[in-house]
Amino acid sequence: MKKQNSELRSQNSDKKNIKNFSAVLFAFCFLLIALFSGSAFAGESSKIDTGDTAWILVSAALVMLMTPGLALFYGGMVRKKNVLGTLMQSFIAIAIISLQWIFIGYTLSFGPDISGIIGGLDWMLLNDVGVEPSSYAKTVPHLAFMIYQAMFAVITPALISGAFAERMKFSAYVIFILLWTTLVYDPVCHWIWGGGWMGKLGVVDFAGGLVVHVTSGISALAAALFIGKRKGYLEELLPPHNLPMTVLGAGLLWFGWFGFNAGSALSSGELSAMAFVTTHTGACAATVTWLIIEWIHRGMPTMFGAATGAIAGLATITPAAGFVSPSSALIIGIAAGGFCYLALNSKAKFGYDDTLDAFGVHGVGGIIGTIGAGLFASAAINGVNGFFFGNASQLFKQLMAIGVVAVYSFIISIVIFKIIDIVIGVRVCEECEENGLDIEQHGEAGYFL
Amino acid sequence: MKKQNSELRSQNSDKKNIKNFSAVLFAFCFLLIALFSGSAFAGESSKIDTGDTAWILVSAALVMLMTPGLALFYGGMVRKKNVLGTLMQSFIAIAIISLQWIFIGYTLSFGPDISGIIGGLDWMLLNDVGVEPSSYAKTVPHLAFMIYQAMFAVITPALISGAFAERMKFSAYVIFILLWTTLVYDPVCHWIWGGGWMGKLGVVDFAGGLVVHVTSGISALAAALFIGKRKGYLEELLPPHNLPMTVLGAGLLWFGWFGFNAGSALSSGELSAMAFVTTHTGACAATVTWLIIEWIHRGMPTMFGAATGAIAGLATITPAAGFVSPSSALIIGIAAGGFCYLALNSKAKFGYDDTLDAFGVHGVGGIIGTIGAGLFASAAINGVNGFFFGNASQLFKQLMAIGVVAVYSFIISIVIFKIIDIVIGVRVCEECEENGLDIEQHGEAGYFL
Amino acid sequence: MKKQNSELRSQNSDKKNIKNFSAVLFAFCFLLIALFSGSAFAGESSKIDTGDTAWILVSAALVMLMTPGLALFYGGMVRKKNVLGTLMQSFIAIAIISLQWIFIGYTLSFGPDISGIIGGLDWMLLNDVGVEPSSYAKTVPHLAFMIYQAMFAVITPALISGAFAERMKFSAYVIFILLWTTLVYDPVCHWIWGGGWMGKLGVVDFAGGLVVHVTSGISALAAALFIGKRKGYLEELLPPHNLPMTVLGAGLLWFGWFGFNAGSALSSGELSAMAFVTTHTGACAATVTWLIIEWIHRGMPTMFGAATGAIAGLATITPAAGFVSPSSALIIGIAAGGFCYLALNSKAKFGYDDTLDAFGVHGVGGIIGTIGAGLFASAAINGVNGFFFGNASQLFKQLMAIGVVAVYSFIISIVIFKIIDIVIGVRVCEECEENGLDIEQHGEAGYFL
Amino acid sequence: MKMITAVIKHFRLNDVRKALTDIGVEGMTITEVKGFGRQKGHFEVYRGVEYEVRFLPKVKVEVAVSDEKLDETLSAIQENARTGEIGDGKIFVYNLENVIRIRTGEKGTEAI
Amino acid sequence: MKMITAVIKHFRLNDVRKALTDIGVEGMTITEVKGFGRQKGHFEVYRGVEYEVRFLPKVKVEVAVSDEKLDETLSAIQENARTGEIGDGKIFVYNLENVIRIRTGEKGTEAI
Amino acid sequence: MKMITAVIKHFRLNDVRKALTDIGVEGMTITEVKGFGRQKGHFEVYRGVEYEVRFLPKVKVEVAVSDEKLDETLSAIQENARTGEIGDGKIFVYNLENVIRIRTGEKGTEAI
Ligand SMILES: Nc1ncnc2c1ncn2[C@@H]1O[C@H](COP(=O)(O)OP(=O)(O)O)[C@@H](O)[C@H]1O
Ligand SMILES: Nc1ncnc2c1ncn2[C@@H]1O[C@H](COP(=O)(O)OP(=O)(O)O)[C@@H](O)[C@H]1O
Ligand SMILES: Nc1ncnc2c1ncn2[C@@H]1O[C@H](COP(=O)(O)OP(=O)(O)O)[C@@H](O)[C@H]1O
Repeated sequence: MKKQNSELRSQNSDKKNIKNFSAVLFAFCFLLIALFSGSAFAGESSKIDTGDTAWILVSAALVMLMTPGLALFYGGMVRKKNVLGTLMQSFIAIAIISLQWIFIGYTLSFGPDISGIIGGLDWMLLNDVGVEPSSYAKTVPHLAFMIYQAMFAVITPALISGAFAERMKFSAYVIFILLWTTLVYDPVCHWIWGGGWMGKLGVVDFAGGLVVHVTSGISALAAALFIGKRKGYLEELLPPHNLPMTVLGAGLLWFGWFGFNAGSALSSGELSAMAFVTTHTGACAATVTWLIIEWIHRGMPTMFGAATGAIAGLATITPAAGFVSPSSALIIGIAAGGFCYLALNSKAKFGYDDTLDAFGVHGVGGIIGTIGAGLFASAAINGVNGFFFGNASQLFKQLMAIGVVAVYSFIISIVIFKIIDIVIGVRVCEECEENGLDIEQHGEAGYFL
Repeated sequence: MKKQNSELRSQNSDKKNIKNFSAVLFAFCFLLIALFSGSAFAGESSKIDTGDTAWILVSAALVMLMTPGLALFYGGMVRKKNVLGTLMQSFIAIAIISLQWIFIGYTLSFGPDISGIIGGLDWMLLNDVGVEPSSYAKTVPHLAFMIYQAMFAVITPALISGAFAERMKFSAYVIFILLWTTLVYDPVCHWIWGGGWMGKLGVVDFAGGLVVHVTSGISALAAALFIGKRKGYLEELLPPHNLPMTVLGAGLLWFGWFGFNAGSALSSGELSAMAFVTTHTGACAATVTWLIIEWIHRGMPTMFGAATGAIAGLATITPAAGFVSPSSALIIGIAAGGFCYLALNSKAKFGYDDTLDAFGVHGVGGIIGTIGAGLFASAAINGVNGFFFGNASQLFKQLMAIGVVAVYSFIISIVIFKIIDIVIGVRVCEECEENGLDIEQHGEAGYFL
Repeated sequence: MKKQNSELRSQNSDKKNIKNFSAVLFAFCFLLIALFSGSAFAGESSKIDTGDTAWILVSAALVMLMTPGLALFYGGMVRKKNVLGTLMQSFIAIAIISLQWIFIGYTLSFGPDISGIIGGLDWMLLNDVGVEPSSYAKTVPHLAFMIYQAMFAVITPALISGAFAERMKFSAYVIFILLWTTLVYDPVCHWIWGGGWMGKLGVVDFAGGLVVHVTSGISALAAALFIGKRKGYLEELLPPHNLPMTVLGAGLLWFGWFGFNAGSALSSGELSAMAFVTTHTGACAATVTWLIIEWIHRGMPTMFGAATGAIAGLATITPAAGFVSPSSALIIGIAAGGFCYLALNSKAKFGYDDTLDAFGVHGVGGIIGTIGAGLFASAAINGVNGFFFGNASQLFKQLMAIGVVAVYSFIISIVIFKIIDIVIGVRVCEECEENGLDIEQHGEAGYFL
Repeated sequence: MKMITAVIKHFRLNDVRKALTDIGVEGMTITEVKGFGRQKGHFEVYRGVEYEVRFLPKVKVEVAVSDEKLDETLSAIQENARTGEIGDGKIFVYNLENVIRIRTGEKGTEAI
Repeated sequence: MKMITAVIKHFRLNDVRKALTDIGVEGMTITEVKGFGRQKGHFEVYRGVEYEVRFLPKVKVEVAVSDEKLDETLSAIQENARTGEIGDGKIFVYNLENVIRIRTGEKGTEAI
Repeated sequence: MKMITAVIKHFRLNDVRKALTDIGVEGMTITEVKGFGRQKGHFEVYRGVEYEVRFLPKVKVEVAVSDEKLDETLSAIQENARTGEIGDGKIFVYNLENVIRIRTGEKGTEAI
């Protein structure tokens, strides 16, 4: 650390570095503008609906807010010395993954389909992505759909960060989320929503149970196993340093989730209203279920439990939100509360350290919800019937999809981790872990209170 | 406490409990789905307006956010040892009251009228509440209206929690809000908005001065009187532990209040714009008034005063928001600042401990605002004239309504408290109060800073 | 301080003051209502679009939330003893400037033009500002446009408060923002958006690069120079007391900025979608750029840097948001990150104490962005071409506008400061600075943790 | 002169302070501390793992007194800090070689 | 009786506490402090200005022991607080004139 | 060896620290405390009730010194902590029986 510091100082003096750097950046910019700008934004389209567009834009803003919400949700749960490092992992995802999305992620996910596997590169750097509506959402500007989807791509890798909180190198994290989004999120998103093979097969995922929660949750498990436990795990008290911050984060996540789920209707009307209601119902049912179980099991219901239960409910209802009725959402929410509670409380037994329960909440929730959609989907709501409405095959499709996405996410995540570990190492040094990420990775302290 | 703990531990080992519990839950679920689902969500309606629906859904999300906002607003004002207990009181209201609303609250409030007194049970568990518009809001899905109203039902009992902060048992609280919502909120809501006798009589309440603020404020007074003072009240400094959290809460409340008031237009257009403007005007006027008075009276304007004044203004303008002009809103806001300041600063004289001034702000504000609507309503805005526009009778209607709602809320609240007190006790033990709700009621600590 | 306190106490006893005060307030109210109400809110207009209106109202709420967001962003950066004083500066701006806007600001800014210099007083106290659409936004109620613009007027002076944080008298601050808004913001707003000479000349400013950021940023520089350095500046560690609060503030600002920029389309459709995308792109590019430079320059990327970079990107893209393509926004964002980083890191060399870098971020950002609009505007997006699209004159117009607005803002700010300083003094006493604004100016403490 | 240091429960602080003021003690210094002792902690559950919290919040009161005042002060503290339950805390007495009032430079008993 | 006051690194606290409990020490009091010493601080950059932070977070452990227990306790602390790097901290030993258990009024060694 | 404990005003800390470093003191330990004394508090109003806040934030500086350094250190602190107003704080001097440097095991004056 000290050595590192003095090295920096030597760079400090060498101020020319920055100037050169700026020069290069500028050259690059002019290239960019020369190549890409101005071509895609031409016509006016008369099919655009102002209400639908307003709803999608609001939803995009709401989903964007979820990532700062997640930052706070996670940030409150770590120890004081890691709060900025943890906030940073979410915050940086907004910036980096949004750019990845604009450069390449959007076209890989939603670009013209190549054999059901991946999107073509036609829409790189938003080439041809303009203000006319796309086939994905026929009444809103294509760019609105693009940016709405960007927010999903942003929060997904940030969710994983809960698994390796308090011990991962920032540099490794940045590389990880870039690779992971490109190799896991973008393809899976394409398979299901971008015209890929799963979507064609009839797998349903309303707002990202598979695309967002199963991918991130299973990768979180891989990450927790790969990176190993924190020093002191299960021996010392490693308490959340600021639970009110976590509650605030949960509140913002819940608020934003209306954009996440009801926004996924991609229009403002019957379906968005239905998804809004099922989302809220699922979240409430999971919260109450969690607290009841906790009360029976531990003797006291906790604020932490309420917040976690709410997020579990929201994650779980996500894939089903626009396919099921409110009463089905109630059942899915109850299941979410029960199974995620079980997952959290069994973790200690298995001994892995999924620090902030990214797997226990999003992995388990995503799976339950995807199954839930297969069970409770009703054609009266959105054209698809599930098991309980006489269509057993839907359930099998959902199960197959869970299996494929889980295995794929797990393997690719481990491979990415392995490579990064070999090249630069994923875990901070032992002393760094003790001093905390804030000082060691960012040279800052969270509080001077 | 220690005994209780060891009891739990014995239950801990008995893990079968949970499994049985899950089994029962599941059986219950399948029953539910068999009974209710799938029937109500059939047709498409062409009358739905995308802009109106977007506005109602956004408003529902905004009002939902108010309850976490309230949690923070209140949570910052209590002592550190009670922060989670206080956050929990608001947070749990979201989950529990939303479910109550879905099961029975909505139909009691807005279901087919029975003699002007209460809604029938026809819409229990959202039976027949589908995506077609209802008579309440003709251009948005019925479910959207339902969930929007749910958020009002949620925040109302949470407001009361300010009165008995730092000393109420969590179990008693949960029972209290369930009973209170069913016995006070739902009927009063029906009387005024659900086709009941007050509405028919011509009592006006745009966004809940009576339904939300008078009910909760008066019940808060009842609660404060019933539960008694905190240990140390008026003797020791019982300071707010985190005023920035309170300011954040005030900010989120103000933000959400646009959904509360302007959303109550139930459409997006002239009336929503008007209500938006009057809401903001009222809040600003009350804030400035509060600070001026405080500056004169105490010598310094406080951040706490600004935040409280803003909420007082928002609460007060609520019933009048869509009936009065911006200049009337200005006057109502000034009155809000003055009267609520007076209420807060007289409290010590009367000696009751309305800890976070739920009565002083919401009770007094709700009354002033309801009178304000009776004075300043203008038919040019929304079809109803008040006293100053030549219709004295409106004022009398408003006064009568305040009287009836206040007396009703007060009595029923006391009765509910009395019953709960007999059965399980409403107040924590003295030592628990000293150790704080967080440790004693939830087994957690808010901060490890 | 002690003397002041006892003086107050004598006023305390004299409770009649308040009663008299209330009486006067009331008399004033009745006057108000007699004079102004009821006239302006008559007709219904059929041209109103529900989607556009929903979008503007949501945007107004989002921009309103930015000011509490700014309060937290700034509040987290000051020392603990000044947190409430800093929050207060933003919070009070909401209340006071909104009233100023309603009384006189709106009509000065947007009222019927007088020689291109200022708006006439025709719309004082919202006279004639009703629910029919105005010429500014043809599909939304005039009042909606008015309140949306009010939120811009509110946040602008609050931005300046970063420059003199931790050392300005509250009374002086209140007078400052009232005068500044009336003498700087309102005229400049009129020149550019209200039909004034700059707008007529063809200067473009989509969402306030000149109107908001250049005015506030340059005035911040003036303020920092006028008021002088904090005690201990550059000698002692004067650290941010709560960076997570700053991150939360940045998150809320980012969220609200979608309303700020995309809302400035004043309709919901192609242009709002485009502005939304460029806004997000600019913010992300600036964040990443900032972190890369910081990493190279200091050896570690900081959470503070990420948050500051994001705000710099958002401020910078503001004037260009609805005129440029996403790839241009990328370049503008990169420039924002680079130049604002430079500004922050050169500050120490110049030795002035722009405490929270209101000039470094908003001044520099506003200038870069206004130039950016002049360079990258493309007629394909919004009818105006910039330098790179063959219209060099646009760049000169932009440069001229920057010069005029900067000089005007600087001079008037200094004059206002000078006058206030003579009359009541702008800076707190040395001991007050040491004890902190919270205790000295507001009689409160931020935390009891 | 003696320095009396008492580790007590938070909610007794107010009474202790009053009692001390009553017997003419004019100053004291308070510190937030955590105590570990015979008093059992409570259990807190975080993320599905249950921990016994043994470090309990206490408050440390430091009072410098002249030798004559020692006994009186000790009993004032003991009586008012006492609840009779485990965890009431301890009083430690040190010899104080000197006391200086910074403002005036007074030394010894004058300075207390 | 002696009062042992040790200023140590946070992450050694747990081991120190265990070691003390093992040798029969039944109580201790912990305070969050900031230490300034030979140990170099680190650099923190705020708003473009770099500061060296020299006050480092440490934890102070106070343990009252009988004279007999003194040496044993000192070595228990020293061994467990030691990492071998600058900044490990210091142990201070004071004479304790009296100890009183507030709950029972016991005095002297009984009260520890 | 002596332990000097000074309770001072926050904003004097920086000067005190510099003065101590100048005279060759190499270490010190700082604690946030609240002081109650002759200094009047200020009034804070919360929820319409006015309270006089009498516990004021102070900072406690602990410096162990050899006997020879005692006087020099005392005057360095006194001069730099002094503002001349009530509430400047107090300095307490204790005898220190032993000091141990944890890292090396050095004892006594060596260890300071
Ligand atoms: N040997 C000791 N040295 C320092 N502090 C002690 C010691 N023993 C107890 N304490 C302090 O006294 C507090 C109360 O002690 P405890 O044993 O819990 O109860 P009691 O004082 O009633 O016997 C502890 O929390 C701790 O702060
Ligand atoms: N003279 C002193 N008086 C009081 N505390 C001291 C003194 N010297 C050191 N300390 C405390 O001991 C800690 C460690 O001291 P330091 O000189 O950094 O390392 P080491 O103990 O390894 O020599 C310091 O952070 C400080 O809290
Ligand atoms: N008898 C005492 N024992 C312990 N600390 C004391 C005592 N008297 C004063 N102090 C500490 O010294 C501080 C300053 O004392 P005070 O009486 O306010 O002013 P002054 O030191 O100028 O006489 C107090 O805030 C308190 O922390």
